[in-house]
Amino acid sequence: MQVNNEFKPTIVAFCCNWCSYAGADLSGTNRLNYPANVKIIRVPCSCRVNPMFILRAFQRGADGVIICGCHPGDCHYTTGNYYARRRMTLLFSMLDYLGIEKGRTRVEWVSAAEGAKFAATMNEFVETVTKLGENKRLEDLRCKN
Amino acid sequence: MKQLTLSKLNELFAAMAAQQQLYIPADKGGQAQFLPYVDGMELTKSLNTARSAKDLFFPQTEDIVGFQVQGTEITLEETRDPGAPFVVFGVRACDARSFDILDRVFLSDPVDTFYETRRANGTVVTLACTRPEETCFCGAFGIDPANPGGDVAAWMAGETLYLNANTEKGETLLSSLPLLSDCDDSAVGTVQAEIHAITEKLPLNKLDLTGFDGDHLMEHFNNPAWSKLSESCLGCGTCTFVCPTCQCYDVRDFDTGHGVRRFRCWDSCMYSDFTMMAHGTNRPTQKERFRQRFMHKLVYFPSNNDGIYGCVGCGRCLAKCPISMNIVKVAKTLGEGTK
Amino acid sequence: MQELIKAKAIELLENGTVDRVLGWKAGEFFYDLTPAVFTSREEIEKDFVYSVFSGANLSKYLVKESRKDGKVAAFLKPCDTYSFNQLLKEHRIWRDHVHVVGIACDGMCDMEKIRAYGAKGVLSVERDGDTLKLETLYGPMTMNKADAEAERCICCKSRKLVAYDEKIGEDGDVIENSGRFDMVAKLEAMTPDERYAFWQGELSKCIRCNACRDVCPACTCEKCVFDNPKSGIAQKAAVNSFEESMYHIIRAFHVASRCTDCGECSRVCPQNIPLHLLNRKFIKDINELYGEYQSGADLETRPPLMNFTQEDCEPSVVYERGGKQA
Amino acid sequence: MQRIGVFVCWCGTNIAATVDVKAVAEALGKEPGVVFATDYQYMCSQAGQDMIRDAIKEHNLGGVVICSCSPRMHETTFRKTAEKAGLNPYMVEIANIREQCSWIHKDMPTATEKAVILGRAAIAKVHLNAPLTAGESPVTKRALVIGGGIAGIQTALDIADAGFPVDIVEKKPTIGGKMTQIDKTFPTLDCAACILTPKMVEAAQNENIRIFSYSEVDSVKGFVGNFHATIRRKARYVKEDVCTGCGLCTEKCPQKKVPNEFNLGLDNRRAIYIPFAQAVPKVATIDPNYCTMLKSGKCGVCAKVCTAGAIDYKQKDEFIEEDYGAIVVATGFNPIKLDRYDEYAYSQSPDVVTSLEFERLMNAAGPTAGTLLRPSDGEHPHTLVFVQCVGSRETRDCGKPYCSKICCMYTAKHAMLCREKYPDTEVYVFYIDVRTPGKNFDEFYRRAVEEYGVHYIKGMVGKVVPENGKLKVQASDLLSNEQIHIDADMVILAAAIEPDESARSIATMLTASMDTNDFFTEAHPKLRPVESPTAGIFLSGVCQGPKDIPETVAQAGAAASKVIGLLAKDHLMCNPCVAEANELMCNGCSSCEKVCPYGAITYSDKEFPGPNRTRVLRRVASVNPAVCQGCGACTVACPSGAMDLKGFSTSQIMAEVDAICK
Repeated sequence: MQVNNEFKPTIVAFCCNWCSYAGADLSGTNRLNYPANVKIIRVPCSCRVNPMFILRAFQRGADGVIICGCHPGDCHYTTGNYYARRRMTLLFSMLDYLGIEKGRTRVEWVSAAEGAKFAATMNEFVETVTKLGENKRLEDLRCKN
Repeated sequence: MKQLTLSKLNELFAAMAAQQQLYIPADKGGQAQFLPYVDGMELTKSLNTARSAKDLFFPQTEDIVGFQVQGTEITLEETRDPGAPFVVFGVRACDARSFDILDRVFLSDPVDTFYETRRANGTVVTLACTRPEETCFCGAFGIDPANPGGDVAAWMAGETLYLNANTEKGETLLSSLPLLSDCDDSAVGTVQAEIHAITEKLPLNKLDLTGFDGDHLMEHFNNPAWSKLSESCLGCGTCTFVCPTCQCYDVRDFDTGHGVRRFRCWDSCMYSDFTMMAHGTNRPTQKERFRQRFMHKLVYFPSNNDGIYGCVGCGRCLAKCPISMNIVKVAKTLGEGTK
Repeated sequence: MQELIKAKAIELLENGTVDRVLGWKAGEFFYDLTPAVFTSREEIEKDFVYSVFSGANLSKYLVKESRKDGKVAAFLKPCDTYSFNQLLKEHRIWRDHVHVVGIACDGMCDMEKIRAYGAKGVLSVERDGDTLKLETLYGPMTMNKADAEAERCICCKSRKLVAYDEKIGEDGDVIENSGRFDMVAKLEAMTPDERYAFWQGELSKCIRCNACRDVCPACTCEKCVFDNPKSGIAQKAAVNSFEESMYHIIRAFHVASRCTDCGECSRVCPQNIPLHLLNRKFIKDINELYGEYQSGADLETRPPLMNFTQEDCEPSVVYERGGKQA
Repeated sequence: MQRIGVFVCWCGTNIAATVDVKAVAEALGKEPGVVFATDYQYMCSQAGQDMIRDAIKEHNLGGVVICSCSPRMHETTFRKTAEKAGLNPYMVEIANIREQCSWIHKDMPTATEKAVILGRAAIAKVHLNAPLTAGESPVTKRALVIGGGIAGIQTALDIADAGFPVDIVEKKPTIGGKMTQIDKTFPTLDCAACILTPKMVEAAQNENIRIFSYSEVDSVKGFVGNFHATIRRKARYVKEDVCTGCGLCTEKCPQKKVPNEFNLGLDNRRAIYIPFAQAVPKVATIDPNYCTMLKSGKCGVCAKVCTAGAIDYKQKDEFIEEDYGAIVVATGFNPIKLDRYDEYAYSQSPDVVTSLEFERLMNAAGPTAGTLLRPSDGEHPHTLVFVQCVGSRETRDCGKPYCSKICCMYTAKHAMLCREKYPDTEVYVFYIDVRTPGKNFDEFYRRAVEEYGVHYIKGMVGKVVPENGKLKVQASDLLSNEQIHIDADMVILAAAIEPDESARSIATMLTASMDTNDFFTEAHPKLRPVESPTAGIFLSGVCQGPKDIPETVAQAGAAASKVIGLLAKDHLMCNPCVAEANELMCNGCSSCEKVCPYGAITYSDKEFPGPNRTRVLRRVASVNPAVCQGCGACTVACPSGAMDLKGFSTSQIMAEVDAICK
């Protein structure tokens, strides 16, 4: 597969307020770099992430969507990320089943203390999605310029 | 009258397609549908397409206009597809009639220019039905499947295709196709007789429509049978969307992020949010919605359109309704009431 | 069988057990039966039909029917009883207003399959054991019932009645190895490109008539997100391939772990899209990842998407399992 | 459409150095609905806040977007600013252009472009914000303290002193915790028992304090101000209110071979026992694992000798239900198990002991009555080797990555006490570093070295081998870079400390978060160190992180003052960002209820207007806004979208998605 060096994917990261958003803040505090194409949306908990949001992001031009939450067992709301884990597992499996590239969606557990992991995860994810290229299979041409 | 041996059908298609866009009914995904012709594409063996030929003149969705938004600046954008001449081959008599009905709606004042453009661009080549299905009842509306109309009418008899131009547009098309040869219409007459022999046997073809007119409007409207007829209706849009004559649409805006695409898309009077207004809907239950659809086809439309019914008897809704409720059952039940 | 059922319906009406009977009503042909409510012996004797074309799942009608005064008798086939249970679990049916008569079923026929078999202008059919004798406009023909059976019946998951007040005929058992996931597995084994091509081909046929949703016993929302302009995803038409995918993914997700696999969605699809393959994918994944689960089998077990264990697999399992890579 | 004001903060150079703030303000000023956009050096300063306030009034703003640092930092600040200007505080959105932009990007055009997009997302969201009003919930004026060590006791005493009832739940038969086992405390060397036991008695006698000893918290439901706990009082087979604590039973019990946990198994106790003389409550407890009567029904000696008739072999666990406004976790710690540190021969030789065991061997109330004797043969030891950081600061899996904080000081104490009491001993301490940050700590350590002649050797002990009654210690001296061999009589291991094993299940019960080491996390590491992120849960003592006694007591007092502050209120403002069910769309399917972790959703049958002027009865969900914590699990479980989350509504999040992706 050819890697287009010019291609800068649009990445939407849903981060739970309590762990991952704080982890993202920490990676900022520690000046740990990750690509600017990652934009974070703060949600109270990973379980707030509706599959609709993910599809919506792809429709509007996202090339990758990542959901970050507290580590299983550490959810601020005790159980939220357990539900998110099942929902996202099934959703991702369905997307794969429809032939949509697996690499475009991801779930990662990032605690408030894992600034380094947040940055590393984003770097890795951006790399994966860059390799996959532009999202074509879930695009909505109306939303392109 | 022109003729062509059927073995050369694909040559004919290729010749047509060379001049303009050609659509033929072909099989895809397990069903027949009108598809843009590509080399080697086979004409379907099915009697009719799953969706009607209406799609080619009144597509399910089409952009009307666009707005570009930049900051607080809004600019208007023309999104209209100028269109190009095209031929649709293999339209059945029922669908051909449906264009008359759609014309009455879209070409009367105010004229729907999107539809008008497509009608002007399109040449309709019809095809007589050699093997009607049990669900066919076009005869009830005075349609003759052996005499399918259109710009050009076509018949298949044995190994030969016969074509006859009915309009100037049809004449132009046929005369531009040198591989057709002239012939007389005796073979067509035989085929027509064969078709009529079958239509005689069609169980629904003699559907009695007496009393379905403006004079009995309130009688039908207030018929208590509507409750029973509509009780198991799911409120889906299957009948509407496979119907060649349903012409209701909704105008919607799609926010693209950079602006707005204003488009129209088919709507169904069976939907609970059909013609929703500020106060809600004036057809609060499925009974009213169901009644609307059939009253429109069988009573309102003919009473406003010289007795032409809003149904062509193609039988698609009979085959496709998830609960097998359909216009024939409705007409029969209501008809009993007026007798 | 039909006679027993009709007799039962009349009996229940006349002895005052119920006020109404939900069943299938005869149509113009032998196959176009319409779900209907019967209130008198005359109606039942004249129009009630139970045949291999009584495929429509009546359980969803009970959402509305059970809310009316009095009691309604419903004739439910084994797979319908799963839907019925699931609706009870979700508090959609008022149980004490319903008298369920479970009826045995040995597989329903699908008119589309008979037509696809080559029968044109079919006027009548007669069942003789395992064969069907057809009378058509173009002469008589015979076919095996098996060839006319609906897709969902060929790989029937269960012939067991899981909910009933009384039953007619002997129901069967849950069918292990029904083969209902074979096609899903076949798709899983394809490359992503092949799968994408398959689904684009199928989903592009969608005309967004909503029949799959409107017939689905798991879709009983007061207002569907796709009809609600405030949801942000409401559309009246599948404008492009994104909208088609969106609609079907979200719909399948909404019924995931609630869908009983009754197959109505595929039965009613006017475009013959194999929608059950979406639902079955979720069911297969749930079975494989979270343990066997059949929704509607009972009233107690928590649906897997409303449940979890601390040891659940991570979503990354998707990257590791199934399917060839491109 | 709202009238929106955008305020871009420079944060000094923190933002302005990598983001062109003027360009951001200019670009966002052109967004639909934005009527005012500006930038300023420090938006959070008084002058910055005044600027926001004035702009809200002057431009009649309906929504405010602040592009600044993380909302976790100043969201509350800016909400208050808006409120002061008469705007609903929830009409404020923050675009995080510092932590998530200027600090991670180096290139100005890139960072500026991203800042504009983040600003747009916030603008898109604020367009859909609705004014939210916090509801109120009443406060139950009673506190629960889980754990009865010095942390729990001090917290309880302070809360009780303020006039609020408080319950202590202690899983052991007596309160007092680890401090009861300690001999002397550093750096003052005063006797632990002498300062602790009066507090224990004070707690027992305080009218506002109830002590549930030998009890555990079974379940906790509810939320801040309104917790409902079930406390399991384990059967001790002795009627607590009848037993006089005379101790006769503990002398007569024929089952003598029970390892005495109070002395860490260094001696034995009876099957019926009082942990130690100053136990509170001073009541006997039967150990069901050893009591012959309970196991085989034959014996009954204790019942015969008890003149008060306090023995009840048929006692069952008792459950107490109580409401609380606040809960303090004071679950304390334990030294780690040393079974994975076999190089120190802990399991091979009784003369290798942990520091806590050493405390017991030095303690007048201990197994040796305060005389230091080798556990193996009861001989007086001459050479003692102390090993520090056993399991602490350990990068391997078997230990703990953190510093246990107290070991340096107590080892100095042990070494010093040893040398003081037994000048004939040689005392070696192996250390990685000696950490003595604390008042009088370094002086104390220096005294040990300089005045008491303790040999401090920088280096780790590699191996301890029991041989011919001696412990051969092989170590290295990192300063002189030499291998050292010492024949020791005793080796004392400064084992790392870890949170009590009950902490995790308690955290789950309380929905309080923990770090990877099972220490409870605080709401803010610097600014809210005694509160858990879960409202109404407070942290006291080592359960939050290693600390010594004065720090524990200080934190206990701090936690108590937070509890008092909470209980002093009659009502609490609830989080207004809670779920809400749209009754018109709800179909009553119970999906949301099944995933709600707080039981905040209930159902009722309600009549609604139906078509054609009919009335229809429908089952619909409703959310108790005081119980809902706003996680949003229900919003996804709900297929119809009837359930939405205020402040993070579906339309708001989608608007953000749109703004980011376009």
